Amino acid sequence: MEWDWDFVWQIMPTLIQGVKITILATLLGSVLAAIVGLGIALARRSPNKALSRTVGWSAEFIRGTPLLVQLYFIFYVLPDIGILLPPLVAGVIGLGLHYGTYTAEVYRAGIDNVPRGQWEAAKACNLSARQTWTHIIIPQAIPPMIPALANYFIAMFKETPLLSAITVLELMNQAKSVANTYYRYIEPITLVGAFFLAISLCSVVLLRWLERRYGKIER
Amino acid sequence: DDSKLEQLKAQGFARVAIANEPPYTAVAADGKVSGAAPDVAREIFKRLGVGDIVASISEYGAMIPGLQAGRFDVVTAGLFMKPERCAAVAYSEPVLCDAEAMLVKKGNPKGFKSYEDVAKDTSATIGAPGGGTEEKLALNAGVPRERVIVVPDGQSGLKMVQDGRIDAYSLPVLSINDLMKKANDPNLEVIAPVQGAPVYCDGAAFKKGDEALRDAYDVELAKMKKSGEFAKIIEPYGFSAAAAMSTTRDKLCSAK
Amino acid sequence: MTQWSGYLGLILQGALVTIELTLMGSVLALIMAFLAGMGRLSRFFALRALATAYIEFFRGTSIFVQLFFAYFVLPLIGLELTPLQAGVLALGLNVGAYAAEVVRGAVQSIGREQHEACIALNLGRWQGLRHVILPQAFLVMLPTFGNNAIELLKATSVVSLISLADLTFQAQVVRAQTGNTMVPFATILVIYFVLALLISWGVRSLERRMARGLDGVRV
Amino acid sequence: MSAPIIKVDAISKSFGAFKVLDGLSMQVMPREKLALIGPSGSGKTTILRILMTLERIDGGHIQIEGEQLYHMERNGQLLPADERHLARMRQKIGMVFQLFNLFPHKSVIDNVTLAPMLTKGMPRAAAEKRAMELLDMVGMADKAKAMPAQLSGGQKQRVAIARALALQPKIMLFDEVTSALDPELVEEVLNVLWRLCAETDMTMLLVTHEMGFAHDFADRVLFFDRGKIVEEGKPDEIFRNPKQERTQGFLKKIIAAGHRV
Amino acid sequence: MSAPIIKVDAISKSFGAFKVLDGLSMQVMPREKLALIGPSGSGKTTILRILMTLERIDGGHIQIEGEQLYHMERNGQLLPADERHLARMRQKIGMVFQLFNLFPHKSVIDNVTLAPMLTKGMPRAAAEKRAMELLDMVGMADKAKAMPAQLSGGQKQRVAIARALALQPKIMLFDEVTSALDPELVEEVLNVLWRLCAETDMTMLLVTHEMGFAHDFADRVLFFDRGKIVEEGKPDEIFRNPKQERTQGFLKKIIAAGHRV
Ligand SMILES: Nc1ncnc2c1ncn2[C@@H]1O[C@H](COP(=O)(O)OP(=O)(O)OP(=O)(O)O)[C@@H](O)[C@H]1O
Ligand SMILES: Nc1ncnc2c1ncn2[C@@H]1O[C@H](COP(=O)(O)OP(=O)(O)OP(=O)(O)O)[C@@H](O)[C@H]1O
Ligand SMILES: [Mg+2]
Ligand SMILES: [Mg+2]
Repeated sequence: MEWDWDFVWQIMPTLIQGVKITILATLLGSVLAAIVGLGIALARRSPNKALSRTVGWSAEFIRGTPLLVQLYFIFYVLPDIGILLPPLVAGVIGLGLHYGTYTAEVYRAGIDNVPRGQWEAAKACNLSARQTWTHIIIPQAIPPMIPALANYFIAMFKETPLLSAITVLELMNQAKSVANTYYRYIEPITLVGAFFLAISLCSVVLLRWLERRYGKIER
Repeated sequence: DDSKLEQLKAQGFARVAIANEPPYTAVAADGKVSGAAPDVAREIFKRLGVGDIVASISEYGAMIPGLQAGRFDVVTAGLFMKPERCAAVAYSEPVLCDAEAMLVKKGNPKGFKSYEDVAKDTSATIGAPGGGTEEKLALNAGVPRERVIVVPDGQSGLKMVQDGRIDAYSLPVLSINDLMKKANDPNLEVIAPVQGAPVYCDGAAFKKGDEALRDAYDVELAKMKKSGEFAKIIEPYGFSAAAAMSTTRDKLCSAK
Repeated sequence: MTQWSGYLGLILQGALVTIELTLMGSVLALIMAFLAGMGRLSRFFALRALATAYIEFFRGTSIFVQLFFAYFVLPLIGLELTPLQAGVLALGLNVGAYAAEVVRGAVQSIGREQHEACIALNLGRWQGLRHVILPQAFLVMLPTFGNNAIELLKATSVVSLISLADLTFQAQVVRAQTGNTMVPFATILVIYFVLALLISWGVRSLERRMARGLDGVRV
Repeated sequence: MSAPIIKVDAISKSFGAFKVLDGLSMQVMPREKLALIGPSGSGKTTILRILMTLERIDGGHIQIEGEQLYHMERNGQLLPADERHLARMRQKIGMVFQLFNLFPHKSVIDNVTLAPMLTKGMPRAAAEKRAMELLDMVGMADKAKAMPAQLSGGQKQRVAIARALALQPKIMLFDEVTSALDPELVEEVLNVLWRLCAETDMTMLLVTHEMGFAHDFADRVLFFDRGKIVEEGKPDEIFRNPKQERTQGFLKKIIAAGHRV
Repeated sequence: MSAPIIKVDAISKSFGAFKVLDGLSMQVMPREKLALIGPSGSGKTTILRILMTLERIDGGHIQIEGEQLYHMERNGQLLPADERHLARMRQKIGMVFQLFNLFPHKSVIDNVTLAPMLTKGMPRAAAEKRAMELLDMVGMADKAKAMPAQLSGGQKQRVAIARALALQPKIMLFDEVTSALDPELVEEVLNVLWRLCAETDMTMLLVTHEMGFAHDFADRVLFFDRGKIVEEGKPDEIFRNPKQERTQGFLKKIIAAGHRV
């Protein structure tokens, strides 16, 4: 099969439609994952054993099972108990929950990486628990997390093709649909690959910059 | 040039792509593949001297590329003959014929009779398999792309109608009937056949260049049609042998 | 009445395919990880460039694109693979690219002082690597390798998209044949989770075995 | 004679199965300068951390200025102290750590003003004025705007001392405040301690391996070994004329290692 | 008079824009014990690391036993040394690091036998026999099977010395081998150095802040400042009667910080 540039230009507008949905799903998923992760991280630190265990195991479960199957579940099984979500919403929730279990680990590590000496110095300065969190721990914990969080959001971006399984017309789904219409696979799939590669290479640059800017805290 | 057939004979089996769509295909609890399409193929290959078929379930969209990429020797999956497809693959004579149907909520609340009706109702959505006949029929009838939802499989389509995510789900009549039978849901209704949609027939699809094999296949198929064995295989699944025998590949492939 | 026991057998067959894919994919990933990870640390520019290109390409393009490429496009250029081979190839190369960075990071995390001790003892480059650096680095890699293996396990679910009869695919088949969504998907979620637990348990016990003596218990 | 400002009564403390302090008692008078010496692992740091309420005790009692530290009286009963009680008691005590523990994301002056502003509600202007006085005293006024990462170890430690002083504690605890420093930098910090000793009337407890400094600085020396006070007395007695064999052995080794006494 | 075993000729070394060594020259005689002292950052560690070929030099020449270290002669031309030449030259030199740098995943005896077995192809039995002798010499024979993590700092450093000795170098470099140790543990290691000094005829270069030890141990003392040798001489001359102002200032500070000279 020969590469056909005319065909490329012909399908470009359709693929760009898909790109828009892909980016939208990633952005919304990232916001949700950031919030869900914080919730999980805080719940796991809770002195309430029942809460921290339940959340802990649920997070382990979500992290140990494929996103694809979770998406099927959210989209096709939840309606049985009366929860009917539009495809994009279901997809965003799936992405947010799944990646929330990863960002939770980032939050945990970020907080744990603040040296014990900082907690103790705060105590020796007689700061209250809240003051210690807001003035000492959080400001030191957040910056090193930023590159790690960004990393997961980029990974999420690359998993958006899974949403095609629940009828979201993102990039991969558009490409397959184009391919099915014209019986040509090379161009659409290669374009999708090139698009992902381009975004990833840009994000490598972005990540390096984030790492330089926030990765290390000088002591 | 019989080299392809000789090669299949030598390896003892043919690789067949099928769809995950009863009654064209059925997978029994023990994993054994049956259904109208594979049963016909199995019988014909046996007569050609190829002992068995190895069936692999595939998405509709992946069948023709898979055939072109040499992943399968033949596709027998209810892949209906249409001019564009005839250009992409080498079809046998017709095997399974079916009209199009739609699955809707009980009482057909939006009053669909044809794909054009779906196009006219600007709030209506219709589900269909990606790359399948129904998707193209809907698009050709003027339903805009964003209202044609690509649904991965029949169960998902059924579920989406039940849940009100789409207003109609379109598949061949027998496939819809099979879905209905399994769902056993009194709140659903089947519209069949869809007005204005032609009756389609599938054939075994071979790779371009394997016409010799296709011709040998056709010879055996014609013999079986004549002897009545053909009807014996497909009619239990609900398909009509007469429909298949009343038309030809050439007719279907040249239809507009 | 539905013959659940029969369909369960079908799902277990899928589990076998999933396990097979995970194992073979992990082996390929491990080999690629060491080749590319050490390649990135090489003195030779060509090796470094090659390794970097491999890593960035496979981390950059989505696993879906790689899978579709291996399955549909490679045969067009004359490289024909069975679905299983295509799946193992795509999964192994993809996860291997991530794990290569783990190898590089772990080797670099072994302090410069260990390299210097090797030089001071006149060990050759390869001797130092083989006897001093890699044994220590491997312990650092292990936990992340465990995570990579779980990622690979989860990623096997997408091979259902190229008609490989893995767990997810068999669940789809059972769903189509029985008309029931909940049962097959719930079953495979549990199976995936159990497999993930097995992997992390295995890696943890391996880690414990290897770390023996490295913790500072004075005798 | 006045009442002791610190009264430690038969306290014990274990980490897991390991008993670090076992029925330790001691008293410290107001304005006293106390040096705690002893081999590694003998519990010196632990007793300071307990006084700073960084660890809990397993048994015994501690009183600061006649008030219970880890307990509070309610209706004549002694209950374990709650966080509010501890916070109030902590106002009397300040601590300087071996590794400084400055807040790396705050400038030198912000390190010093943070606690007075947050815990005492001091207005920024007043807090900064006071902070500059303290930084001046430790010789760090010109680095007020610097970030901790830009300072040498000795400079960091001097800022840490200023930070602890900003809360005007009555008791100051110093845990090996020079042992993480390069030999040349030790002097800077010891000089600040000398000034503090001369200019304020704080009670000071100092853990150190600098025997010469301990000798000149302290009113009284406690020699710790395995969680017990083995010997105590005036510096001259302990250093020139130790009575216990354990003390003698320890001092001999330290001297052999090249430290001046 | 015999020829010098080490001859350093006008070498220079920069890190980025920062010139650490600038035209440094020095000579060391066989069997000489040399102490390198000087303030932090003056380049003492750097010169040892250069001799161990852990850093490259930017200019100048070094000869070990009359042979070029960083260069090799080919057809009368001096070319930069390749890895093979460096490996051969390294056989003459051993180094002990401030932080021991033991291999944490190998037992004590494996740490000592690894290099002889790999670089000299010594059979295991012979290597172990020799290792046990060395471990015995440093008083660590009973810990041969222990892992490094189970040892105290002083014990680790003694193993590190045995490990370096196992290759039988002619020149041994010691970089602040006691400064990471607790004061009580310093003595163990210094004792081993004393024995080495008395029992072998190795040439030894020693960077240290233990002035008392340097005084007693060294045949000659070099005082470094900013990458230059500011003053050199017999220990008595340098410590009792330094001529240079910089040396005087340095020694005064060290003494004030509590170190015995
Ligand atoms: N958090 C802890 N968990 C377990 N053991 C501890 C902990 N903190 C201290 N220890 C142990 O308690 C003992 C006393 O420790 P402490 O730090 O008080 O000694 P020290 O006298 O300050 O010694 P050094 O001079 O080395 O600082 C040591 O054996 C130490 O290992
Ligand atoms: N790898 C490096 N990169 C940049 N600068 C370096 C490097 N190694 C050493 N330096 C600088 O070179 C100078 C000399 O360092 P060197 O370690 O030789 O000093 P030193 O005399 O051993 O000091 P110390 O007593 O603190 O160990 C220092 O200013 C140091 O910061
Ligand atoms: Mg301590
Ligand atoms: Mg040094």
